[in-house]
Amino acid sequence: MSRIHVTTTINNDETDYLCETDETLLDVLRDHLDLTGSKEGCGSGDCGACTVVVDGRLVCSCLMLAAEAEGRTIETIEGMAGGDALHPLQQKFLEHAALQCGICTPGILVAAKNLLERNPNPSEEEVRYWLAGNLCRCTGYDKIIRAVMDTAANTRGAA
Amino acid sequence: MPKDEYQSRDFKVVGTRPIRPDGIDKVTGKARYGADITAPGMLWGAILRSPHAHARIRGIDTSKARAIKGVKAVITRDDFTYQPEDSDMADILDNCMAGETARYDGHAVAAVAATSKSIARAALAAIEVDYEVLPHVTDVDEAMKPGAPVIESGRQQENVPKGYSENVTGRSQYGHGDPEEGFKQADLVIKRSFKTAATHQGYIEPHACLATLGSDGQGDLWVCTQGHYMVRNVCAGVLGLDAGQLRVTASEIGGGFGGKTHVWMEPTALMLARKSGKPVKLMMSRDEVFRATGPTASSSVDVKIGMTKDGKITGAAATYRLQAGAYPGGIAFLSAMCGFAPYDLENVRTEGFEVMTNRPKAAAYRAPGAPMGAYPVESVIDELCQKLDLDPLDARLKNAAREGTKSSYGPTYPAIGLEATLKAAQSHPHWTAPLGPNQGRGVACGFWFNFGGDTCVSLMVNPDGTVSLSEGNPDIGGSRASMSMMAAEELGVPLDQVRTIIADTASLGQNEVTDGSRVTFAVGLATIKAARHAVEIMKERAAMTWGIDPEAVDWRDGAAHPAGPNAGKFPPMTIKEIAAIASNTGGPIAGHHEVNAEGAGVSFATHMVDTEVDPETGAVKVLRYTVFQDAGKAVHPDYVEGQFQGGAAQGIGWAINEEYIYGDDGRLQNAGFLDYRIPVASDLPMIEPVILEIPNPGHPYGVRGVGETSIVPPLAAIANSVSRAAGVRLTSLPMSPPKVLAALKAE
Amino acid sequence: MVAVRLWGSLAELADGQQTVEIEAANLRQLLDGLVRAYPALKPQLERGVSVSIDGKIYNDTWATPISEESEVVLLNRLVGG
Amino acid sequence: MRFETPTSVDQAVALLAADPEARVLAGGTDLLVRLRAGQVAPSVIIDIKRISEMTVISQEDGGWRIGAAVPSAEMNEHAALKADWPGVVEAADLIGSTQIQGRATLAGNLCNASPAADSVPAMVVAGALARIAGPNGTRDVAVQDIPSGVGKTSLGKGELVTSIYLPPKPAHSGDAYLRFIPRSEMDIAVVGCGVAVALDDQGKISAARVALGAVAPTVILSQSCADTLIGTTGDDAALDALAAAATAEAKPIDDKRGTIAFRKDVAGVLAKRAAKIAIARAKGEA
Repeated sequence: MSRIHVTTTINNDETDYLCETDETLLDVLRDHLDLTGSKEGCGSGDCGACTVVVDGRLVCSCLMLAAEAEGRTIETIEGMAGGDALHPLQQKFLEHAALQCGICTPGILVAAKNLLERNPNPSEEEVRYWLAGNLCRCTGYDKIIRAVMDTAANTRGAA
Repeated sequence: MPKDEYQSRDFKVVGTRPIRPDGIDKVTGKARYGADITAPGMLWGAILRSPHAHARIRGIDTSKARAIKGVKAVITRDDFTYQPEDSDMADILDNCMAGETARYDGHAVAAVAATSKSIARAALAAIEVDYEVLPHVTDVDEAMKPGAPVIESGRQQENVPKGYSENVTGRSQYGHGDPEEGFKQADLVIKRSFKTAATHQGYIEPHACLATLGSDGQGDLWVCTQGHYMVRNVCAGVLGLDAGQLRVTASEIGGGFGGKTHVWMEPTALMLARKSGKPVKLMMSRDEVFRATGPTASSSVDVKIGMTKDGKITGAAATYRLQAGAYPGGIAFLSAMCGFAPYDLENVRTEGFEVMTNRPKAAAYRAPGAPMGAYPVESVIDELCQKLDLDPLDARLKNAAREGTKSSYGPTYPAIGLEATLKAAQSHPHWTAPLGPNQGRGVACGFWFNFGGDTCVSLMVNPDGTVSLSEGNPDIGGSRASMSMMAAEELGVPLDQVRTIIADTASLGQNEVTDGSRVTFAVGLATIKAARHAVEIMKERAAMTWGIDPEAVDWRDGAAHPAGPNAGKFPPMTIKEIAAIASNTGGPIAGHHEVNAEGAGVSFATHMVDTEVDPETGAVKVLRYTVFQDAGKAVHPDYVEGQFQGGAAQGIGWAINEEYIYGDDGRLQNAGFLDYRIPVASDLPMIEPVILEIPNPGHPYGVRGVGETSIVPPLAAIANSVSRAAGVRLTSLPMSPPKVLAALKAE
Repeated sequence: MVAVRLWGSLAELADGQQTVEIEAANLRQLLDGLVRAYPALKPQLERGVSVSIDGKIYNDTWATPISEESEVVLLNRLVGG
Repeated sequence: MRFETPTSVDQAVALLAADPEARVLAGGTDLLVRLRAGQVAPSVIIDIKRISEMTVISQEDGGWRIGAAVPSAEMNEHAALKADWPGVVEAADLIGSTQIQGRATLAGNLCNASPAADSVPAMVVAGALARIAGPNGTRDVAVQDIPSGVGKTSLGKGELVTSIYLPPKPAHSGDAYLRFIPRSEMDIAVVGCGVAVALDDQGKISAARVALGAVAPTVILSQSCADTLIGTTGDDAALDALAAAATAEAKPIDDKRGTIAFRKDVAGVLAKRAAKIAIARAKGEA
């Protein structure tokens, strides 16, 4: 079986890979590119642990074929911090203890960052609905929502 | 007073809210979970599972699978040539790989290892299994009846009376006094039957491991588990290996809640690795997690409670029937012990039946047995309060267990915190906040034991005076932070001078799994004692340097001090200074402690919740939620709050939407997060945690376990809230919209 | 002698006695004494029990001291999540 | 399994016509789940997202043409489209999570032919047309005629939906779609209901369309429901009649997501609630 050659940009780096047709973007990120920060919680788009950004939009990477990524721009959790400087959301998640086991955390951070880029002043309800596709079983979401709201307030205050 | 008894003190580190040490790795995606590592030459494993609820396996033809290029091993039960003598081990083996019969939809029947995931999938599809489908039973009440399909004969314990199916494997009874006499003294007696559905722990990380195993019996296993020592011991016991030859390393763990206190597939990974001679990575899909790893039991319960007009419970009785899945075991005895545990009762009897069915082997789930123990009891108490026009908090306070109460399961309580949670609930603004139309407020109490168990901790003082702490319990919700805090507290050093790691099974002695809310209590206790051990050594080193008696040295603020004027005048020696000359004073400095930490303190909680019921659709919305729980001492309050909130959220799911749904064919119909509906962010309100601290007399800092109690009250608290909002008593969980609407229309 | 309280289905196997008296100064002596006096309890004791001694629960530690005044209650072996 | 990325409709049609086992990939939110579950094993996957005309929303004859590869999120961000057909946009916005919204398409939702597809009742009451390209050229078909059964469509060999056309919004009209799910998000509709109405100069309902989802193998466009509204002001009596008609029209099954009795009841409740919103919108009140 001949594999498909894909050229793409991941976290600002030009990247290319070979993939089978039936491999998902998540398979390639995790198994071929060692970007294991995106997690597989369900494989059916129901948990959000594999959330990445493709051309500016949130996507479950388990529901996108790797072959579809040709020419696209992809952002994963690994690209969120700038060197040793955490993104404000990452910092707030630590300060608010917004994670327990941490398996859902990468997907939630990627999704929350995308929200704040679109809506710097979300209501609690908007945050909750935006993140409804990111399951967390440990926290009851309370501290996660607070961390996102606090990041938004801080960012507005700094602007 | 022995040093491990509680002593009141002013804390410097304990009780603060520092950032967790594993935090940066977890917010940047670097943390390595079960599925996140690879090995050179690694193969991909996959498991074939029975599509039938109950079937005899007449034969398995693997020849076509073996012929596929890239397939390096195909195994069935025949490859497991070692037959464990211990019946628990034999059951685990049979559950990992079916023997004569497949006992439930999802039961493993064969496995492969191949050079890619897609080849492994193709190989599974090429395996031909000849099944003879057998009659099945998935409902607990049906399974108990004589004549029900029997899952396995000969497993009934001596304590089961005649007249039940052999599926009933065990029975236990608790209580004291005479409930029938008690009912006679009551002004009102209510008897009701309840049902709860099986619910899954729902951890977001599916099971995953990476195994190697040589023909010499030496192996390594990387696995997400709540207890890597347990995994080692079970894998060795199931495969006939020497435990010492198998090293197990715990990955970061993506949730467990009890579901990762068991072995579901690791022996299969090891067997594939041995047969193929290569490392094998084996991961479950979400579908496999639901079908083949234990949900908790479903239950069927009868409760009868009598109460006087002024709210005194005079008699109480309950019968719990819990289905344990396809193997003996079960947790009905825990329901029977926990149901009435919050109350001081003269007449109480409970009975629990353990029942086998054609469902996956039931697993522990956060305070196993206690939620379905409390739900029927707390529901009937609420109904009694409604009918007798009593305040439900007052009535509970009137009957509340306190120090000196003989508990419903036998022992007399030491200092406990139930009253404190009830009083905190009464004085909280939530209790008196106004309610709108179609809204109701429910309260309920809950109890859990908390455990200790085998624990080892090693604490090394490094040459620069920093501290490395090794413990053996996977960190599921911030325990490395708590251990570092307790070590820093005890040593008197800044928190950033301590780093805690989870050691593998070859690096530290046996540790009980991360369960029973034991870690902060037991590992914390061992950490404190290991630190005290290191302090003793450092005092000796300082004494040697000063030329005085070690008894004349005090330890405070991270330094040795002469104990008093008679000890001599020496400037304090800090941990750094002592560490720097350790080679000159006798060698490296390390403290350690190994203990079976028994005597954990029980804990109680009271939950309060407001819901609104849509009278036209039966939909339930949770509006406000407050948790009042005794933590003994909150070492890291953020993570104590997190346990309160997380337990409440899981309880909300259990109460409203989560359930295992089986078809008439005995197959699981909702093996995915789409139709197994755990709460999403937009389903929940903020969950307010109120931490109470009634010190556990058996821990130096007063710590009690906090992880499990929080899932005990929600089922009843929400049922009570919904029943009050809807004006009709709901007696079956989950209270999904069709059930609520049907109840409303029946009214 | 130590008074040991049994749970219901165990009592049935101990000639119907809710409470039995055993000569014991620690947990091991208690468990051994129970089996000697009431052989029918053996299967359950082998499957495992927890023992509450003065309100604290013990699973294993043989040397745990027990006095004649101690409140001793046998419980099913506890498990957690 | 091959992967093809045609850049024109003709290429896509040729690929599709050449291979009976070919599958069209738009957002992939259904196809990838089926692939993984082993329910489908196509010989070739045809990704239509590189066909530029399929990726745009454009105005056409006073209405809107929505390319088959346009994700729901883009519709939701399109203020003019949303102003004309808020019910359709809201229905599309209900499909799955934010992540799914970034991929899922109207055409995909339609061609997946699930009885519970959220956008379909909304499109049906809007009078939407599906444009179909095939070996014999192009044709326009009413949306309700595309699903022919559970998981089945009326599309012929080599045919695919290239766009959805929403007609010009009539004067004084409004549409709405509501669904019932057990959670607040992330569920498949247990019942769905779309309502579109137009008012005459006196404020009476002059035209109405009511469609029910998830209560039959395919969407139900109910004339009897519409008749309860036409000629009324949408008063309580009319709405109660609508609810009763919707309950009567629903022909659901018992399954893991709901019972027959529940679905029939809730069909009535949703019809009433959706009609209220549609009428308010027609009056310019919402």
